Amino acid sequence: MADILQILILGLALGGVYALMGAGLSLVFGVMRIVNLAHPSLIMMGAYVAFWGFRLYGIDPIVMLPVAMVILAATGVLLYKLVFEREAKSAKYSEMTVLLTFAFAMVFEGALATAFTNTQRVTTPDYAVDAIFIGNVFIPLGQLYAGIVSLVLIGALALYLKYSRFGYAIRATTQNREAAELLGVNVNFVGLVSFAIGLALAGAAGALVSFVFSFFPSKHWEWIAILMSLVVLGGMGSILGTVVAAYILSVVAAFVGFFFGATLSTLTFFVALFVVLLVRPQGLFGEKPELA
Amino acid sequence: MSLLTVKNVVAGYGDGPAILNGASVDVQPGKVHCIIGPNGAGKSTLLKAICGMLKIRSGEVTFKGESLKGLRPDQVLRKGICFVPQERALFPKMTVRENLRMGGFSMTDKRLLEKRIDEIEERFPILKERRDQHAGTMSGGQQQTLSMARTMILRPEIVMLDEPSLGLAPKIVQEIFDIIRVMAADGITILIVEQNALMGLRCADWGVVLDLGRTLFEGPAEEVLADPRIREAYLGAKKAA
Amino acid sequence: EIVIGASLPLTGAFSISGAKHDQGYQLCVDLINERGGINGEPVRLITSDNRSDPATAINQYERFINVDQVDAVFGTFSSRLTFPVANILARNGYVHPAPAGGALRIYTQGHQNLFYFQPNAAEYIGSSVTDMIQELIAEEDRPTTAAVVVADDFFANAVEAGLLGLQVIDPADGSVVEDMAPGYLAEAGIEVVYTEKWPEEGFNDWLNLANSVKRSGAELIIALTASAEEAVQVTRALQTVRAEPKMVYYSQGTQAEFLEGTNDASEAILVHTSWHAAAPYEGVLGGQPFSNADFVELYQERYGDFPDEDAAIPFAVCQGIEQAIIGAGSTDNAAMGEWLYARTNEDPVRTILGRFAWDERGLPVDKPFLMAQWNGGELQFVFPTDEFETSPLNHPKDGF
Amino acid sequence: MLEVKGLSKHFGGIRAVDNCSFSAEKGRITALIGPNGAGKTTAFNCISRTMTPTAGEVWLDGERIDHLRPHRITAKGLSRTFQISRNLADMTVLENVICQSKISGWRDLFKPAMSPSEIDKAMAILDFLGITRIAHEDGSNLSYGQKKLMDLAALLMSDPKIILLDEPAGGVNPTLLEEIVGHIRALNDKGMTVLIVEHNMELIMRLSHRVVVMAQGTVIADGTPEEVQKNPAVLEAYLGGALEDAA
Amino acid sequence: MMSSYDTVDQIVAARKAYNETLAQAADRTRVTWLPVLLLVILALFPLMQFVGNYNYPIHLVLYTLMYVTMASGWNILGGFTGYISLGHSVFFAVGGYFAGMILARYGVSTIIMAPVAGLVAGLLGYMIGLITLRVRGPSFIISSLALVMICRILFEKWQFVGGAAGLSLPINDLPVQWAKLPYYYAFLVMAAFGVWVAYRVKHSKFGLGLRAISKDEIKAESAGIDTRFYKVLAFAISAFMFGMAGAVWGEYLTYVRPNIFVHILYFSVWPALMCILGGKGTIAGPVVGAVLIVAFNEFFVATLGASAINILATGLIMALTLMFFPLGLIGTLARYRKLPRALNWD
Ligand SMILES: Nc1ncnc2c1ncn2[C@@H]1O[C@H](COP(=O)(O)OP(=O)(O)OP(=O)(O)O)[C@@H](O)[C@H]1O
Ligand SMILES: Nc1ncnc2c1ncn2[C@@H]1O[C@H](COP(=O)(O)OP(=O)(O)OP(=O)(O)O)[C@@H](O)[C@H]1O
Ligand SMILES: CC(C)C[C@H](N)C(=O)O
Ligand SMILES: [Mg+2]
Ligand SMILES: [Mg+2]
Repeated sequence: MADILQILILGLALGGVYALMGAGLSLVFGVMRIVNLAHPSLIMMGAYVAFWGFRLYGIDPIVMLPVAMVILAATGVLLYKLVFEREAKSAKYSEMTVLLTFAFAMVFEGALATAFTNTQRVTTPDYAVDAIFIGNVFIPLGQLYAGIVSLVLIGALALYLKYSRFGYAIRATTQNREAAELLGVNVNFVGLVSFAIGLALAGAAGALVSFVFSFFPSKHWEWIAILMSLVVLGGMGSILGTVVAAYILSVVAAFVGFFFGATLSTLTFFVALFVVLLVRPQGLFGEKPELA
Repeated sequence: MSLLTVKNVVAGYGDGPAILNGASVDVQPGKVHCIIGPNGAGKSTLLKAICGMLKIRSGEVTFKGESLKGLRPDQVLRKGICFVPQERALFPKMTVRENLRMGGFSMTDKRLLEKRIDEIEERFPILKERRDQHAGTMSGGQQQTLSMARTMILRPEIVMLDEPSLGLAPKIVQEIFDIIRVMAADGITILIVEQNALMGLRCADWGVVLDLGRTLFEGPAEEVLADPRIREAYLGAKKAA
Repeated sequence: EIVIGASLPLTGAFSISGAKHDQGYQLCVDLINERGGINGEPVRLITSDNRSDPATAINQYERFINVDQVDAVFGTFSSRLTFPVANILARNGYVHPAPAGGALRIYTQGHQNLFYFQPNAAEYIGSSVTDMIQELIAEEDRPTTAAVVVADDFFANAVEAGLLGLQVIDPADGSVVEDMAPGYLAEAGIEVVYTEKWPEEGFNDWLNLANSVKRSGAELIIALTASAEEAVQVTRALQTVRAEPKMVYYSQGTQAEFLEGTNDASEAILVHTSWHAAAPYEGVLGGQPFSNADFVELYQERYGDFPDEDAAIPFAVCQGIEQAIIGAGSTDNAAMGEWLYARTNEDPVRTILGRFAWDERGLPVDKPFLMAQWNGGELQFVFPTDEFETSPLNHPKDGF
Repeated sequence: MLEVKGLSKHFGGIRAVDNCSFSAEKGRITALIGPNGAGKTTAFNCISRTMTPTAGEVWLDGERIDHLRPHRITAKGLSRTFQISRNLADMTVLENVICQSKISGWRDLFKPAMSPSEIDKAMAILDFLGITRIAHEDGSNLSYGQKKLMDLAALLMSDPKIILLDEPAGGVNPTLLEEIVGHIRALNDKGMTVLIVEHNMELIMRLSHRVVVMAQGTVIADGTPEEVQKNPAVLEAYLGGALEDAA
Repeated sequence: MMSSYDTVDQIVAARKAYNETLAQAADRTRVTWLPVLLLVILALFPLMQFVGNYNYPIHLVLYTLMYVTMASGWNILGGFTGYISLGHSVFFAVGGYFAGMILARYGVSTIIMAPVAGLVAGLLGYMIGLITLRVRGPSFIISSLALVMICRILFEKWQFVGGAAGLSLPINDLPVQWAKLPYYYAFLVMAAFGVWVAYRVKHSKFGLGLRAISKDEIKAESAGIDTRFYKVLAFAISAFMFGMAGAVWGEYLTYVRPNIFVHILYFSVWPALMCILGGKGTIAGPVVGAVLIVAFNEFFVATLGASAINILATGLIMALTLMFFPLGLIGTLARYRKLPRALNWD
């Protein structure tokens, strides 16, 4: 019983991190129909911000989190202005952006690796290797903090989208870009801001990841497929779906790992994706497609 | 004095060929204007060019003496020109009330917005009845009512409607044109594009025939309606026997 | 001018070791040039980065051979990359000095040009661990149970095969390359209570793994990783779950980066190594004696850091090739290969890793691995005790 | 002859089509009318199986077809157009049309598509509809009405026995509409069964032999145009005061 | 009333003239001499071995030809049908493993087994397609990424084929100078076959159906096209090409291993990128793309080494091309009617 509880806790702990990693991706897809394959490499960038803050000045990664968010948001603004703003007008937009962001994933990877080498890094605040023990069940502190921060950020984002004026604009743009434009929403600005928010979330996720996982620039490939699975599973563009999928799958993966071995546990995400494609192609929270 | 002047506008999609080749329209305040023309003449294109969705390559669009060229749709809207496109421009997963609220997105005064919404709901009871229903699940006619009602929230000076009667049942078509008259009576200037040309022109004060990307005829609606050339070329009347 | 090519994993999963291999090769080549080159000819080293990717490594050796027309090559790092590279070097008849490619299967393919510059094949490493336990630890203090966790990597799997007594099979024809049964742990009377293998890429759930290791209650934790990076991950996870083993042995983790990533948690962790700064080996360079101590000194002078085995092994490779060229009198690779094969324990290749002579497979004869232990932030040499001076073994380990 | 029995299609709580039965007789023009949201398009979708019906049966010439995939139904001789014209961008009108030609068996699949015989047939149809001029124009660069005609041409390419037209007149210029009406009638004269959805009452009254009226997913009236016109339920639900106008 | 026309006939005439300016038939002259000439030149190229060491150029041409095979295959699914797969390395690996194991166990050359390996890959593609082709757009792309992950892990787990350590294959016993030639000619034949298949498919009814599917699946289905079968068949054909290429590549490399063969960048993304760079849906596009990408890569390797900067540069080139040549080189040039006739192979 303690075992089961323990695995559940470990699964949930990882789930929190994946949830935040996936949330930004989902937001950007939802609003802009960009499948941002560069998202994991941007998370990596956030992780490096936190890493160097810690390494050079001893700043705690959680304290560095806002800095990472700002830097990444700025990157987002730049990227949007230079690339996606003009891309948005192209006819093959959706599939074009997949390939384009793939290219940028390579650019960021190359840039990070050139700047920081491909040496594996991890920030080492004390809590990252600490845990709270309750009887013989433990809660890893690093992941607990990461999970809490992630929930706070996702919650704030959800509230913002639901109630703020700008949130309205974002939701409206998601549902009908042209109509929003005609009602006085500067859709380009909405795109810009949501892209920046999405990337800020990547920055935040990066700061948290920096002490939960070890990382090096080319590691983002390992994250891409996992995060993408979450987004499809949750239903493309549904942030809630992504978060729920992140938690469910992390827990399932933890159990699979425990009962069937580590190798199969990494398979969980992808096999789940295929099962979902078979039984519910639109994902947990997605819209049913027109043709059955 | 005309409220909105479109003069020799040339415009097209992307870097494709010019679709409009010198279209001109004079919009008089408080009147209903109806643009007719064959399919592919560029009627929708003209409205899109006015509201800033398309780049105007040459020619002039002036609103109260100010040029609208180069403005974004949201900026044109703020000037007081509202456009309801051919495909109903609703937010399908927002409720009716949220849709109305989006209509006033560019308003800063929240209380005024709520007041206007209440007024609109008074005038169109169906919207009050369905206020919490998702717009996407309403019937075509209801959706059209909603999108037109929504434009009235801003009290714009000009409303441009692209084929408001398209695909609507005869009973609803009647209602839609009634609403247009109501809006006009409220002092809103109206510019509609209609294929249901008979009804459109009957409802209008001023008629415009757009073809080949240009304005071919322009005049009081009754005159346009009565012109035998127009009747045959555009209104489907058999060759005068 | 003698041109030598080396493709190394400067980036990617093996970047730490790869970068140090680069330093080792470079330092050696520079020292040779300072000493007047080989047979009076200056040496030029071309290195390229294969991103830890085997296909890229193959392609880069193709380029060395056909485009750069190098006179000789140095091997690359890790079994994973060495295995495919061995084929192409064999086809082109180049002497293949391997700095890191311990898996037995590399040496059982019948290549005639292969020379391993580490003590022994990976399958046999486990014996150093159990020998040490039996020689240094009193009967009642010895660990009786073990948990073995392994990266799914060519090298790590090989070490695992030795420890657990598995069959090494060539999947090509299904033949048994070597049957390691019953395995060093079984021979030493240590019961394996938990095993787990994680995939080479995409594995993140270290805590779950560490938790299972802890739950198994094993007294000896063996973590076989292919890189120092993974060793850091395992250690941090074990620390988080507060595992309480008596003894911990890793297949990787001699590097300063390991210490940096783990800090106090490194205490009393055992790692096998091919090289140690304290080993009083005498080698040759540029025709003159060149001792291990010289290497440590010159390395520090050049790079500022203290060297580790990942810099020392390639240095030895370079020494070996130098001696082969001198011995053969030219860069005729066939002659160099013959000369190297002719080495015996009495007339060996002399390097900072000690003496090398090879059997017909290309594996060194009579060279046991060294065991080292992290104590107080320092990697101490603890076993074997018969050859050189050692530090005392810190046992039992006081948990994490 | 097409027969729909007890057809239902529900979207969550919305009963778009609810236990609806009607039929289209061979060689005649049957009109399906009704207020917006009555479920006409949904019924079409269920018949041509681009949507899976919740319940009910569809029979074509004594054969049940509601379990078949759409292309099989097309192969059985039932073709349809879409209310919102679906055209294939980046393909010429000719390709759009030929794309719809029948394919029989494996070997046919790898035969050249634009064979002279196919092109001749397609051009003949385009000629019949008077749009040969745009044969090489990109399918997406057409005006609304031309798209409707192209749809009709593509429809004919598959030699259908019965065609389902969803608002062929919507958004079409009145002059062009006259042409379309002429074409539909000509087809019917050649023995083709037609089921048509339209809001243009004047056209319906002129064209159809029989009118089925739907409201809220069910059939509320069924009869000749004259009968239906007088039906008070239809007047109430659908026509309002519009009839005098059309007359 | 203002007006420029007096009678209806004038209006009708004017409209007719206006419409005629819009419609113009596309330029449909294709070129066959260039591909044939290329084929001849490439067939004779290895004779250069008599005058010097051209091993590396031969390697490069061989490498390019392999990519032509794959990119042409990818084109059938990604270019004609509009399903962007970033997971075709799976079929490359399946072909490689299948033929590799047969070579290792029974000594049958992969060159002979290549078509069989292709069929195995194609069959697997057919079955996978039945699942993944149920979704389209971004979901499909992501499912293809997941496919790569699953396949890699399964191969790593499968000890019979060597697990993570992989499978080493025997070296042929030709002299170094000629050792590459069997593979060179094998890839030459496969590349020519790939281009020919793409051409045939494009002009068949099947190809027209695929193009319809890529534009609007519902429309295609109700036009009487068995979309599910067409899509899956396209998937299988493209998988076939990858399987064949993988088979021979395994023997050429003498090493088959999950991480080499299921490599997402080299064998999934590159073929896709080549196709898109050259021009999706065109016949010459994949060929042009393959030549360009291999050349770029070689240039970077030669100037920058295979370092991180190389990745950066590749990414940048890819991004710039996508931004400025969204239809690929062939597609964009054709769009602006600047395509040299020699490159119109359609
Ligand atoms: N998005 C677009 N891209 C390129 N060309 C377009 C686009 N939309 C319309 N066109 C072209 O512009 C021309 C005019 O189209 P427009 O929609 O303005 O016609 P319209 O007068 O509104 O016709 P209808 O009555 O059928 O709606 C047509 O020839 C059409 O092919
Ligand atoms: N995909 C869908 N999801 C949910 N509801 C739907 C969907 N499609 C149609 N509906 C609903 O089903 C009902 C019937 O719609 P349908 O399009 O069949 O009407 P119609 O008779 O064709 O109307 P119109 O004359 O306006 O075209 C409407 O209430 C509509 O909102
Ligand atoms: C550093 C080493 C011990 C590596 C090992 N020789 C290998 O084959 O991968
Ligand atoms: Mg229009
Ligand atoms: Mg309908």
